[in-house]
Amino acid sequence: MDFRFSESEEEFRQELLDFLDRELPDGWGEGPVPSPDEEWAETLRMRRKLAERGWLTMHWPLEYGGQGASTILSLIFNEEMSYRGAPGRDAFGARMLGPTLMIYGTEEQKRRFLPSVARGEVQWCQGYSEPQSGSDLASLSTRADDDGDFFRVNGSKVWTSLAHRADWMMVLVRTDPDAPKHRGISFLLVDMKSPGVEVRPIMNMAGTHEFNEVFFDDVQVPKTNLVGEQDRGWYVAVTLLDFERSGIEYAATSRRLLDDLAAFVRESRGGIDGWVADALAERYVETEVARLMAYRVAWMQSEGMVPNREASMSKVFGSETFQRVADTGMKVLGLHGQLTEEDRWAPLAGRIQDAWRHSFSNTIAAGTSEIQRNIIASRGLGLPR
Amino acid sequence: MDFRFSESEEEFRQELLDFLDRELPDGWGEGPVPSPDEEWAETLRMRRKLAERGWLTMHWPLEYGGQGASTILSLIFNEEMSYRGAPGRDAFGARMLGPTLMIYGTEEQKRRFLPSVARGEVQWCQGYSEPQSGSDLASLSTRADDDGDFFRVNGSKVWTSLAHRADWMMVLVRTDPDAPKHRGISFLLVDMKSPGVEVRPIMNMAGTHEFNEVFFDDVQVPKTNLVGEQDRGWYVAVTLLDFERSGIEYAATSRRLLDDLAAFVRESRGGIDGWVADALAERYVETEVARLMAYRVAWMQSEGMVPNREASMSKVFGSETFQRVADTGMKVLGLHGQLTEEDRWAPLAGRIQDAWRHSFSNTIAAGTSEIQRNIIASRGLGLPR
Amino acid sequence: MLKTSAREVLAREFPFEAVRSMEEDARGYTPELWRSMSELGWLGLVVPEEYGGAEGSFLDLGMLLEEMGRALTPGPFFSTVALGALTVMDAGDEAMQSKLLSGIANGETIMTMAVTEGSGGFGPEEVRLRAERQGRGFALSGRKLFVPDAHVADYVIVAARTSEGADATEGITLFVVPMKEKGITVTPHRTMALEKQSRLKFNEVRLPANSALGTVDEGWPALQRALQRAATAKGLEMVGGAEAVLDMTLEYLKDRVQFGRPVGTFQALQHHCANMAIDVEGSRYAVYQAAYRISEGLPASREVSVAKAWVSDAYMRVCATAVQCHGAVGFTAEHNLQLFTRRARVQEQLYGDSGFHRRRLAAGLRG
Amino acid sequence: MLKTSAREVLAREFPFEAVRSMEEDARGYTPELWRSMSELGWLGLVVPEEYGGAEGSFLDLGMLLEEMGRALTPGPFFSTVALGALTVMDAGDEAMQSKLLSGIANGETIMTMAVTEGSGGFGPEEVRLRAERQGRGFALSGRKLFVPDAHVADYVIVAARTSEGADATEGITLFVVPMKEKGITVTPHRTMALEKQSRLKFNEVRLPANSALGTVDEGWPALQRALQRAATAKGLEMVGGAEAVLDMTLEYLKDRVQFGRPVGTFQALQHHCANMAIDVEGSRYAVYQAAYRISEGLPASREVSVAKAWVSDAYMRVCATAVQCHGAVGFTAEHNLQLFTRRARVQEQLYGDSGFHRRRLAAGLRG
Repeated sequence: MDFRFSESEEEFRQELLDFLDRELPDGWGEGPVPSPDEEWAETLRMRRKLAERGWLTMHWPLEYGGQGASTILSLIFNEEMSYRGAPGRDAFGARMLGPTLMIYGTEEQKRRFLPSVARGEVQWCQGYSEPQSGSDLASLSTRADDDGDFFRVNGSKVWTSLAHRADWMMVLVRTDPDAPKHRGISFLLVDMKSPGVEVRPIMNMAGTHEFNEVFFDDVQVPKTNLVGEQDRGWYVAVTLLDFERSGIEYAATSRRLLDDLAAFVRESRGGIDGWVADALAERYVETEVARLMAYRVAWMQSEGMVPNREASMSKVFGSETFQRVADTGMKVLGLHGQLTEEDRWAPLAGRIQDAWRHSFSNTIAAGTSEIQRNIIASRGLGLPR
Repeated sequence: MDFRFSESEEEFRQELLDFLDRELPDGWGEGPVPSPDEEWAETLRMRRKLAERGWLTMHWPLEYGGQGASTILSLIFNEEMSYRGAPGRDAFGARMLGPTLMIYGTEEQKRRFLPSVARGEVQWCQGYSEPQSGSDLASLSTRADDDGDFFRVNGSKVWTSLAHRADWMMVLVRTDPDAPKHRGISFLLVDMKSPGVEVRPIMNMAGTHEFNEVFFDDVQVPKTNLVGEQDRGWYVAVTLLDFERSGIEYAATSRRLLDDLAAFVRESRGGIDGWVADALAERYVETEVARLMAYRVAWMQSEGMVPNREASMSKVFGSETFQRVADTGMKVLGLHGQLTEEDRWAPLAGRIQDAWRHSFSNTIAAGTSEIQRNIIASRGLGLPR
Repeated sequence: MLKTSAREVLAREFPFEAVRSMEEDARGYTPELWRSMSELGWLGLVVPEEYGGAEGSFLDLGMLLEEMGRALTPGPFFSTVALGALTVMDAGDEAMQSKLLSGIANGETIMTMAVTEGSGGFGPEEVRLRAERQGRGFALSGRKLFVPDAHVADYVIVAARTSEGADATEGITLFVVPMKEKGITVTPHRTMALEKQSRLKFNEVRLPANSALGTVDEGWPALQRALQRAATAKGLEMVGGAEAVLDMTLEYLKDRVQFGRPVGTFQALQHHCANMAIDVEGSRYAVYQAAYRISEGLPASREVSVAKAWVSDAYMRVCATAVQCHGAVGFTAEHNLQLFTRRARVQEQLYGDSGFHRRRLAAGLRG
Repeated sequence: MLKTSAREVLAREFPFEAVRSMEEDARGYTPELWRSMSELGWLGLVVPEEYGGAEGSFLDLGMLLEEMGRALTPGPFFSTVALGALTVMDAGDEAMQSKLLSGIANGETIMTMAVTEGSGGFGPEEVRLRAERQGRGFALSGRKLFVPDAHVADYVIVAARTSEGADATEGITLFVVPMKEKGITVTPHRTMALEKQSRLKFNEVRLPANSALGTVDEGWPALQRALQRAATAKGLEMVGGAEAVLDMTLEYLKDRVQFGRPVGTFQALQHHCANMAIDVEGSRYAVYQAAYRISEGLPASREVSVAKAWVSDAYMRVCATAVQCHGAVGFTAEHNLQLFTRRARVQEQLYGDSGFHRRRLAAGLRG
């Protein structure tokens, strides 16, 4: 494994940093955490700028409107975007739907759906979890019944990020209720404007609207929107779970939070001493280790290896590191740490408490730490099931 | 729950402390950890003294040569003996065999075996674990075949503390190989001088001989040495596991180690500061919590309640606390911590590294932390199996 | 018995819906709630009989606080009783007691206490707000932060510096300040847990000589005792909260089915629960021990620091583990768990976090 | 490739039985072992070609050290090569190099380095042993502790204080001292891990002027680089050890049956192993990064501290978890696991433990 970036990689990083300095609103990431509406407006604006440079889908092959960028370039892109808290990336369209369609989509599907993603014009979301199917995803019960040229979809999805902003959704549905649970699932693309789709917000502990429930009441979906074979959708979904999960976002956001905290302590208390110094240094070591674990995953991919336990280890360690940094932040700030951005005396404009409140989801979303540790042990270390 | 001892309880504590001051060899517990032979000689000497005062079996009813002492007095006895590292107590005869015979023994067995225990004249040991049966104790395979007035025992036991010093052994054997695993086990008393009994030492990481393997080759055991009903020995053994497990030994030895460490740092470095102060204070809080958890168990017993999850919680927390204290000790002493008692510059005569090396067994012996947590969750908190 | 009946009453009269609506309420409680507490005898629980109270012990109050911690009961009960009444009873002369205690017991008087300033700490060095002698009285100038329920209080006990001594414990005086006094500005903080705390600014606030609670310049021992009671009382609330969180987690794990079996059968989650139970159990007895010693009038500084050092971190661990056991529902706004988690983070800091109390204990190890 | 062949050679020629017997041996290695290492080219691996070496990189040496950590290879390889040869190559002039390096490469010369004194630390303030100028040479008086393999060394590099500067980094000089010099007393320490370390006492030990390694009074930069290499090289051994411990644990859990199934099927033990794997993986890349930077001649102080801070604690966690996974056999003398566990505890401290390196990093955060 290399521990130095090539010259062209460093050049790209610098180009990206210059771009962010130029394009991000003044003081972005330094004031209060933006409201969801502000964040969304910036997301749309920045996404267009990223698309103009081809960066939104830089990791796609040239033929689909990408730049064929290496996983290392992609890692740098994600690292710097995450560190700056820069809006605009497209997790669902560019990083999930795109690669999936490239493998499983028909020519017609690729022509129809990929260009709008590359141009940053469409928001996708992902309908996997259901109220009764969380870690045990394959037990999902939203069903799609055959109705001639259409499927008729009934059921509901939950924890659907961005469903309230989305134009389209990738949905896992049950098309054969009698088959073993992994074998009767199909992968559909659903227009969120279809009659019968209803989105209800779920508020989280941080008081923001990030997740949704989505209800399907006799929603008609054309069969041309089926990706891959009918009843084989589980395998489409699993392929997709393995794309591009280096975990660098956890390392980069952890490091940013830590740098902000260290700067605040240094400026407001005249120095970093005693237990605070020890705690911050301990977190610093962890963020470095998290970064290296993410680099390792990307490096394996760039060498054509398939990360397996490495991706899960990076996810577990990175997400838990973010929690530890946020926890240390709350301890370091003491009673002032509880003040929200609405309070003018809030240190760092309340960003630490906001991060702490959001941090709980890190070890649950995208596979709980328990599920990840199961994967590391059984798939990764070969322990018997 | 009371948080103060009665006057008579405090008087007993003082009497015990005076006794220990008088009877323990000068500087006991302050120099190097005694060799096993030294320790054993002191054990025999102190055991006679304890027996003279009736303390060895103070928790036994008067009719069996005890003092009918409350569990609280017994707790105090164990706490102070542990804190001083005083030899002489009798875990196997006084605390395991005695109560078991009182419930399951015949009149003849009680008359035959209890008085010598109360007088401190006999050493018992316990043959439970086998090479293939550790946490899964009930899968044991040492068998006892019917042979007229005798059982004929074949097989082996492992991790048998004190087998090389013992006169007698409580052994779990399989008497019905065809029954379900918990239902074919019997509880036998075996004379260690019987032909066919062989004891082989197991050396541990600390370089001392504490455990043994014990082999049985056609050992004849009279049927009068069967405790309880044949094939019902599992239930005899289980009853026994629940006696007197407050966990106070873990709390008291942890506290002693911590006090020694704090005194050493104070004297050799002129004060306790910085990270060392924080670490020692953290350990201090834990030893206090461990002590309270053990008191809680004893208090429940003294009120006629049956501790269940409380005993397991005290065991887990106490044993892990001891490990944390020993670990902190090694960190605090730095490179000097590695010096053994044979090195004249060893801090605290090498006692910290000795404790650290022994500490690993705390979370394994007498039910691993994993087994204890299973018990807490299922038997204690009612989570489904 | 008080504990059981309190649990029933709280579940009935102050359900979680009320807790939620009070988070958004500027006042943070309803007059009906306060009246109920007065009628139940809770406000006078520890007040001497001569002032209309039940003369209960600190342990009696503790059992009630534990239940309130379990129910997250909103309102200025803690401030009025645990900070106000007990401090007046401990340090106030008869005149002061007769002025304040009856009103507390009958629900007319709301009190609080203001200690911490810039650093958010609770040591004697934290008291810098100046009280200058003016004639026979005093004038207070300075600010106090994070004062609970000050926005609705009638009186606030203010720790002020009346002289500079050789060390920070000397020269502290406690004053009982009517909140209607001129020169006091109350600015509510905006906090994560949405409990009500305020920033108080004192601008030459004039007080008569008899406003002092106890002897001028010698207020530290009384303040120290007040902070020990406060830390322990807060610890009791936290024990109740921690147990509630464990209970709701166990319920969830028994019901929730994944992979064809209750998720509570998975060993990883069982061990999470075992760890939570150990934290709850340890917290309970560490805090009970401190409460017992305070209740009996025994020296308690070591036991209080052990208790608050432990419960502060243990309760946070319990909440974090509970969220992990719940999965995604655990951090939704609609689930009650987040009400506890947000509060645990603030309670961790109140009257000293684990580091603060460990540093106190380390000073003892040094001795 | 070096890594694979080294693993095979070590497993064949230096099995664990040899490790065990060398623990009890006063010398700690056999001449045959040393000859083998010389013949394999390991002793000269990093030595320049002109002195009979292979001129390998620090990373090449690292791969070998990792395998030695995995095999617990006894003997003064680390001392001679990682402490001795590399420091002479870094700081010595041509005369010094030609005097020492050929002997190291061909197995005739054993070296070591003596830094730490009373506190067992590795900062510049630790260097207090005095070297007084005497004529054109020096006289050394003082003591050094925990000097690895000093009992068999031909030369020891001693960090001494030749003058007092404004700060502790000034006035340090490195000397190459022949161990046969009069006035040196070697007292072997008795240690838990049974690796060979000694206490050295210097009583007016006379050295000619050309004994200094580099410039007099300006030895700190070279010593600092030497300590960075030492911490990283030790970290590489630890990575090898940690992986060996994980591997033996996985094997055990796959084979051992309890409750009718391999214990490796229990989720609690699976998660223990996942945590061990995370610690091993994190350690590997943290240490590799430091080794890479040293190998490339890049500034590495931050990366070395990250690496040693992490691997020190991670390796101890791995060993402790491994013992727990093994149950009782894990702490028997006959099981190889305890060989690793005892060494891990000492390696944790060598060239700075996690706290030492965190304090270095914190100084950077302050900047």
